[in-house]
Amino acid sequence: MTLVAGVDIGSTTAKCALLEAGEVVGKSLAPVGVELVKDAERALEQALAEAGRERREVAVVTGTGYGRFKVKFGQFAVTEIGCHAKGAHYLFPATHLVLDIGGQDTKAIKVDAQGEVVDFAMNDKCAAGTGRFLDVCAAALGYDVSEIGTLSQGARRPVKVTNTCTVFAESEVTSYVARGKDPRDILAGLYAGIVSRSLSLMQRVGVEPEVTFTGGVSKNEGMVRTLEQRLGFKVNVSPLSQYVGAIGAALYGLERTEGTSA
Amino acid sequence: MITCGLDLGAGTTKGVLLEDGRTLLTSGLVPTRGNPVEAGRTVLERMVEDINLLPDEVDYLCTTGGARYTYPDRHLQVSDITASGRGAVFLFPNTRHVVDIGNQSSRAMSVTETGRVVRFKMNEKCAAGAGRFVDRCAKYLQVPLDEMAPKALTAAHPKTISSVCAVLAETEIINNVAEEVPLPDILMGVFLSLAQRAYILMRNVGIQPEVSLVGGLVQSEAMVRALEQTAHVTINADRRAQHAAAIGAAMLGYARLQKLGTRPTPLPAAVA
Amino acid sequence: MAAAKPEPAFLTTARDRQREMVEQYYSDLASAGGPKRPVAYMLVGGNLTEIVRSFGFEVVFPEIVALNCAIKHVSLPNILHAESQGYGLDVCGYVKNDLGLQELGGQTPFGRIPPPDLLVCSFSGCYVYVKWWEALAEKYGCPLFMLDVPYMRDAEPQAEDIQYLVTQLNEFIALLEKITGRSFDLAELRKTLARSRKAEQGWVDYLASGKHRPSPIEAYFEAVFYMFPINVLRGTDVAADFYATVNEEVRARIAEGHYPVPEEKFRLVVEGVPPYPSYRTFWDFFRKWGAVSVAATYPKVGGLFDRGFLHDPARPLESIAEYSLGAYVNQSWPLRRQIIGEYIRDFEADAVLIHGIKSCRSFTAGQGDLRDRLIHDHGIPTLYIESDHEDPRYFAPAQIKNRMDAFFESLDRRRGSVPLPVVNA
Amino acid sequence: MAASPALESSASLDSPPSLELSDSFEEFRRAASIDAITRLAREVLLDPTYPTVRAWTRAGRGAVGCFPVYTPQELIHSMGLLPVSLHGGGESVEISHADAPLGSFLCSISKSTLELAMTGLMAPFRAFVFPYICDVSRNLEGIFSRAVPNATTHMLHLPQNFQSKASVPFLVAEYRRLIAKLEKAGGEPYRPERLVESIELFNRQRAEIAQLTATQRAEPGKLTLTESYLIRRLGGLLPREVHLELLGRVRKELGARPNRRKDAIRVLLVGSFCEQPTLDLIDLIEQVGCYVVDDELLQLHRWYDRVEPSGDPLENLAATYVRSPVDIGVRAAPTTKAAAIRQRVDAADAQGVIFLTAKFCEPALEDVVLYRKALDERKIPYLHLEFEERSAAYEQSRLQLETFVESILFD
Ligand SMILES: Nc1ncnc2c1ncn2[C@@H]1O[C@H](COP(=O)(O)OP(=O)(O)O)[C@@H](O)[C@H]1O
Ligand SMILES: Nc1ncnc2c1ncn2[C@@H]1O[C@H](COP(=O)(O)OP(=O)(O)O)[C@@H](O)[C@H]1O
Ligand code: SF4
Ligand code: SF4
Ligand code: SF4
Repeated sequence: MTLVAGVDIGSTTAKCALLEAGEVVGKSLAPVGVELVKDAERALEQALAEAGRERREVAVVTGTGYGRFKVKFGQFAVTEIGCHAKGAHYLFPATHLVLDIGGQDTKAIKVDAQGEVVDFAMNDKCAAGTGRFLDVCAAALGYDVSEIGTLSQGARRPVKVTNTCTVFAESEVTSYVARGKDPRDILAGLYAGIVSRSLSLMQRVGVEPEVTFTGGVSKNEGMVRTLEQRLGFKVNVSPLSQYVGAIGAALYGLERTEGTSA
Repeated sequence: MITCGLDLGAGTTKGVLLEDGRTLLTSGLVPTRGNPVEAGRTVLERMVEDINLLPDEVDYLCTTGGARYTYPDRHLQVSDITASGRGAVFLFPNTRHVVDIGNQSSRAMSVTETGRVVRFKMNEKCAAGAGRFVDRCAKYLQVPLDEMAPKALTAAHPKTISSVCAVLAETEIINNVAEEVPLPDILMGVFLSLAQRAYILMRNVGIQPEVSLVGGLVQSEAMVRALEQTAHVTINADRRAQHAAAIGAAMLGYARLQKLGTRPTPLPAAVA
Repeated sequence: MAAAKPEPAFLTTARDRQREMVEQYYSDLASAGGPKRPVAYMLVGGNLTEIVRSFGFEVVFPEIVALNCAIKHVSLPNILHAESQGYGLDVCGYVKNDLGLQELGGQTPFGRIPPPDLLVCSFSGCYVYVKWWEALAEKYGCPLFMLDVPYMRDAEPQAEDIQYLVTQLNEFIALLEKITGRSFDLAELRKTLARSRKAEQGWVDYLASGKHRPSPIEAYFEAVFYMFPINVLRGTDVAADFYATVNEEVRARIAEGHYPVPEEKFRLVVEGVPPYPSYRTFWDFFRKWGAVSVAATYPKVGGLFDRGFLHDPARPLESIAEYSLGAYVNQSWPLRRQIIGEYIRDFEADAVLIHGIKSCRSFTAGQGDLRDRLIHDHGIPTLYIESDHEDPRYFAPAQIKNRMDAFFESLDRRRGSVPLPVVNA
Repeated sequence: MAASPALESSASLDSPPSLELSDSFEEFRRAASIDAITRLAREVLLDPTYPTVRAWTRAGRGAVGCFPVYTPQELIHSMGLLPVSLHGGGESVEISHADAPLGSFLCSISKSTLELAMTGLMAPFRAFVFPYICDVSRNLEGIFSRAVPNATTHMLHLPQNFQSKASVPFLVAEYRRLIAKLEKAGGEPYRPERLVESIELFNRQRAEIAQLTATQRAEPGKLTLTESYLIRRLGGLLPREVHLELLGRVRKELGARPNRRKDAIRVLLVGSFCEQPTLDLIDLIEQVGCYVVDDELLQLHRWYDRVEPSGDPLENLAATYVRSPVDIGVRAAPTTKAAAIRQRVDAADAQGVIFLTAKFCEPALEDVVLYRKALDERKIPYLHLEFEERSAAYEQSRLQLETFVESILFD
């Protein structure tokens, strides 16, 4: 049995997934700090600790994410686009389209039946419509981002959040709060805006079920529901959704050790 | 005659009381925290208390700032650009060019000797050029706002930030930290980046001496230095200039009062 | 890949020759201007170099000055200056570089650019041309001739398009006669056109060599340098001879097996204006993956010579009219798609890379649709990247690299090659 | 990128149910007062499903969408087709399809027009004409053809060389290309005598509108800019005969209206010749204390006063276009920019100029710089604002407009 690790150093969080015999046997998640190299090591160690395994048991470590080259102890580096495709395919083999919304970017990735990337599109320049956008707006509402997922339920009159700029949206949210708007309506408005921008990206590669939603933002139920409403069908979300990139990286490493390409 | 100017800004709410449009009696500042009306009332109460007035001894109240219309107990409201121009000339009578950098916006304007705005230009779409950016950097780098300037001024090789986005600029800073750029260099880089953006606005309006900096960023000496370095001009800076718009509003309130001839009813309950 | 960055390969003799020509051109320009050696400003698309030169004008191409500034990393101050004059963020970077430069006195690291005595606006494929020349006319108050070039909606020009153009060309010649006091010399124009034709033939041969496998040329990054004579010096012997040098060197490359990318892995068709301020960085992103451009649309902004058009001394004005219609951006989207489709086929491309320019709508508006159609109609992987041709503020290296890595990674995977192309750096 | 069937059109999500008009446009014929007309106009504008076009085509008649700024609508009319001015999607349309094919750094009108096409809302149209007013409009034609595969699309090259003797014949040839396409697209065969009739009808419509704008200038307290705008805007959406009647009623009512003066400054509104500002923004300009005494809105009615009806009508139409005195960003006018803006300020007796330009509209942006210089020399105050369809964030615009007004009013 080969134990492989994938380390995903994102813009916001560092994730690690340990795979053995096609199973995720350990994982870790922590915010990234300033020393990415250390963050990467810590991510691996924590995952090993969770799995109760030793560093020397790991056959291959593969890095991914913006900080993939900071996984200094790893053997390989693959872009997170490839890894999200691979990871989503592993979790939901019928995936045709992956929507990954992380801390700082949004990606729509079209994948083939083998989990290979066929096409992808990413948001340009702006932090609008990403996890960071939600973090900031949640804070403006007085919540942590992990609490707002169920909160939009029961929204009646979603407000129109017109600012696509994260920074300005924050003050728009603040002013809605001051005007006594229901936080549920504000959130519903925010979700609608993000989903709309995400759909625009998904259009670029072509929308085709099954759609798998990955990245930290997929943990937000409100976002998932809004997305499903606009798509008109269900999307796949795994409890491991934030680890999809790390899982994909681990799978790449596994392939490499086994010397085959899926 | 006592007039009050209240500047209900996105970040902070500032107030001043002026006597006869000339003498600054007192000032106050509280964070707005999304509730400008309450912030405005608090500032007013504090100021009145500070100089032992009765609330109805304030003859006229003029609001300015983003929330100027939401504050009910006002006689008049003016735009904060109009007000800052007046306030800048109040503090520095030879001012012909004003740079106003607040929490969410930065502007440059040219003014006449009375402080009337002739031309102005403001940052519109991006928040990257304003105080909020500094606040975020302070938070991220874990340096209290007040300590930023002294540290920044020791920079040897300031590292400016190229990203146009306040949020993405953070990532750039992360990278700088990771690459072990010394903290003062990063900090000074933040102010220089802001200054570069302000400089574009300033040039758009046309720079004429004297130039005065107003708005919250005047609290930071590093900002003043950065601006001087970038724009190659000497800059008037006075810590009271965070209150420039409030001062200007109080002045314009006084002018209006003169025109009316009589004092209007005491602060109305609502003049929506 | 820890080794020192290798220098990108150029055809060395040709490259040196090109440098000399550029230097010579700018140093000649520096002393030009006034009645003796009047200066005409012209646009690359549909330009009237031959006619203008035959009246003794020196020719300035502000687009080319702008791209030279960008490559030399001196465009930003000009752009900022133009912005301080009121030009918005979204105005074409070429325009801002030029107008900023004009206001600042025309000084560049490669010589001073003299002000115009005549403005020739060949409105061929870009409306910004019209606006730009209006601004120059307003500033300098010199005569402006507007050559209104109909947009190409059909593969072949209509008779009335040619007629419209020829009438305008005659009117232009009359204007030139009036301004210069010289009379038009048709025989001289024919000779000039013959030289143009020779240069054009050489250029076409150079471009066609991208069909070889592996490709002996870099049809985007390298070709950009060799575009200079075909646009600026057309009609001179210098230009005609230059391509002889180039092609000789290409043949030598093939003979010696010395290719611009040592191991050609991906053959690309590239569409769009290059990100000049980060030209080297961008090129490196390709080279690192063994990707070489075998054909590109951008080098055809001055004319689609490779698609069969050559100036014809026997039909001087008609052929100039036809030429002016053939600027690449003057082709409608269906035609542009067709051209790219043929490049994909004829040059056996593996993928297409589209580089969109934030501030150029003429080239860019609709490239998303192009991408989608290439993927669907040709089944060819296509990557879209966006930055700017002049403004270094819009080149986000980390993001662009990430996208390119992901793209090539997936191409590599699709070939079934063993995974993990990017070894830990 | 054909609309994916799985995706709901965003327009249908957040817009009110579509407006149903009668085939004979009774609603407009009955609307007796300016109030009633403008109320109806608002409803029409807020409905992105083209209610007037649906009413017209229901009876089997054909409609042709005309992208701004200028198309020979007389010609289209003469072929029994309804020429309809396209003005984007307005505030209610969210862009989720059009960004992908078109790109992000573009004006809203181009994107929302494509969005409407991609979400099927342009189905009632038989043909579309895109004039070469800028690179975006021109390119849009090539993209549009895919979004509306059953409709005819045409790119009209409008000459930019107004001095050449070949310009008019060229434009006539251009018009003939258009005629050929429209005939194929179900228009009645071109007949010169029909075109003469259409020219006369359009001449009357333009004369009425000229009167309306003259009132705005001479007695700005009579008619708000919003009212004037709404009435004019209907002119590109209704059958011209219906609009003409309506203009007559407006004229009568205006004659009797008082000219209520208020403390406002007289301004010239420049730059929104193609994409139109939202109604809220138009409202805002007046709210903060401006009388708009001259504007560039809705160019279709003002390229020329009249077209000579006698003689070859096609040639007259082309010649009138070529000789038009209109000076806006999408008509080449080297060396006359500075003089033109000053002359307009004087003619309108304006105290200042507001440049209101669509975001990413390069023709407008480039002109502003030249205009500004000319105004600076004469110390005429001005303000430059950019707008987008969907941005309802008017606080920034309000702040700037108020500052502008205050800088003229105070002292
Ligand atoms: N429990 C949660 N509920 C909702 N959103 C979450 C939760 N945890 C994280 N997020 C969102 O996920 C984002 C981080 O996503 P991630 O995919 O880890 O980003 P990256 O890979 O770019 O670092 C955060 O910005 C936050 O908005
Ligand atoms: N000591 C300081 N150093 C740096 N910046 C400061 C300091 N004090 C205040 N500021 C900046 O001033 C901003 C507030 O400016 P202000 O003009 O009061 O804002 P507004 O009127 O927009 O609410 C804060 O966001 C902060 O960034
Ligand atoms: S608009 Fe806001 S989120 Fe977008 S780039 Fe600017 S600061 Fe960043
Ligand atoms: S084609 Fe593009 S880059 Fe060239 S001048 Fe026009 S807008 Fe600028
Ligand atoms: S708004 Fe401007 S850029 Fe957009 S289509 Fe109209 S003229 Fe062209």
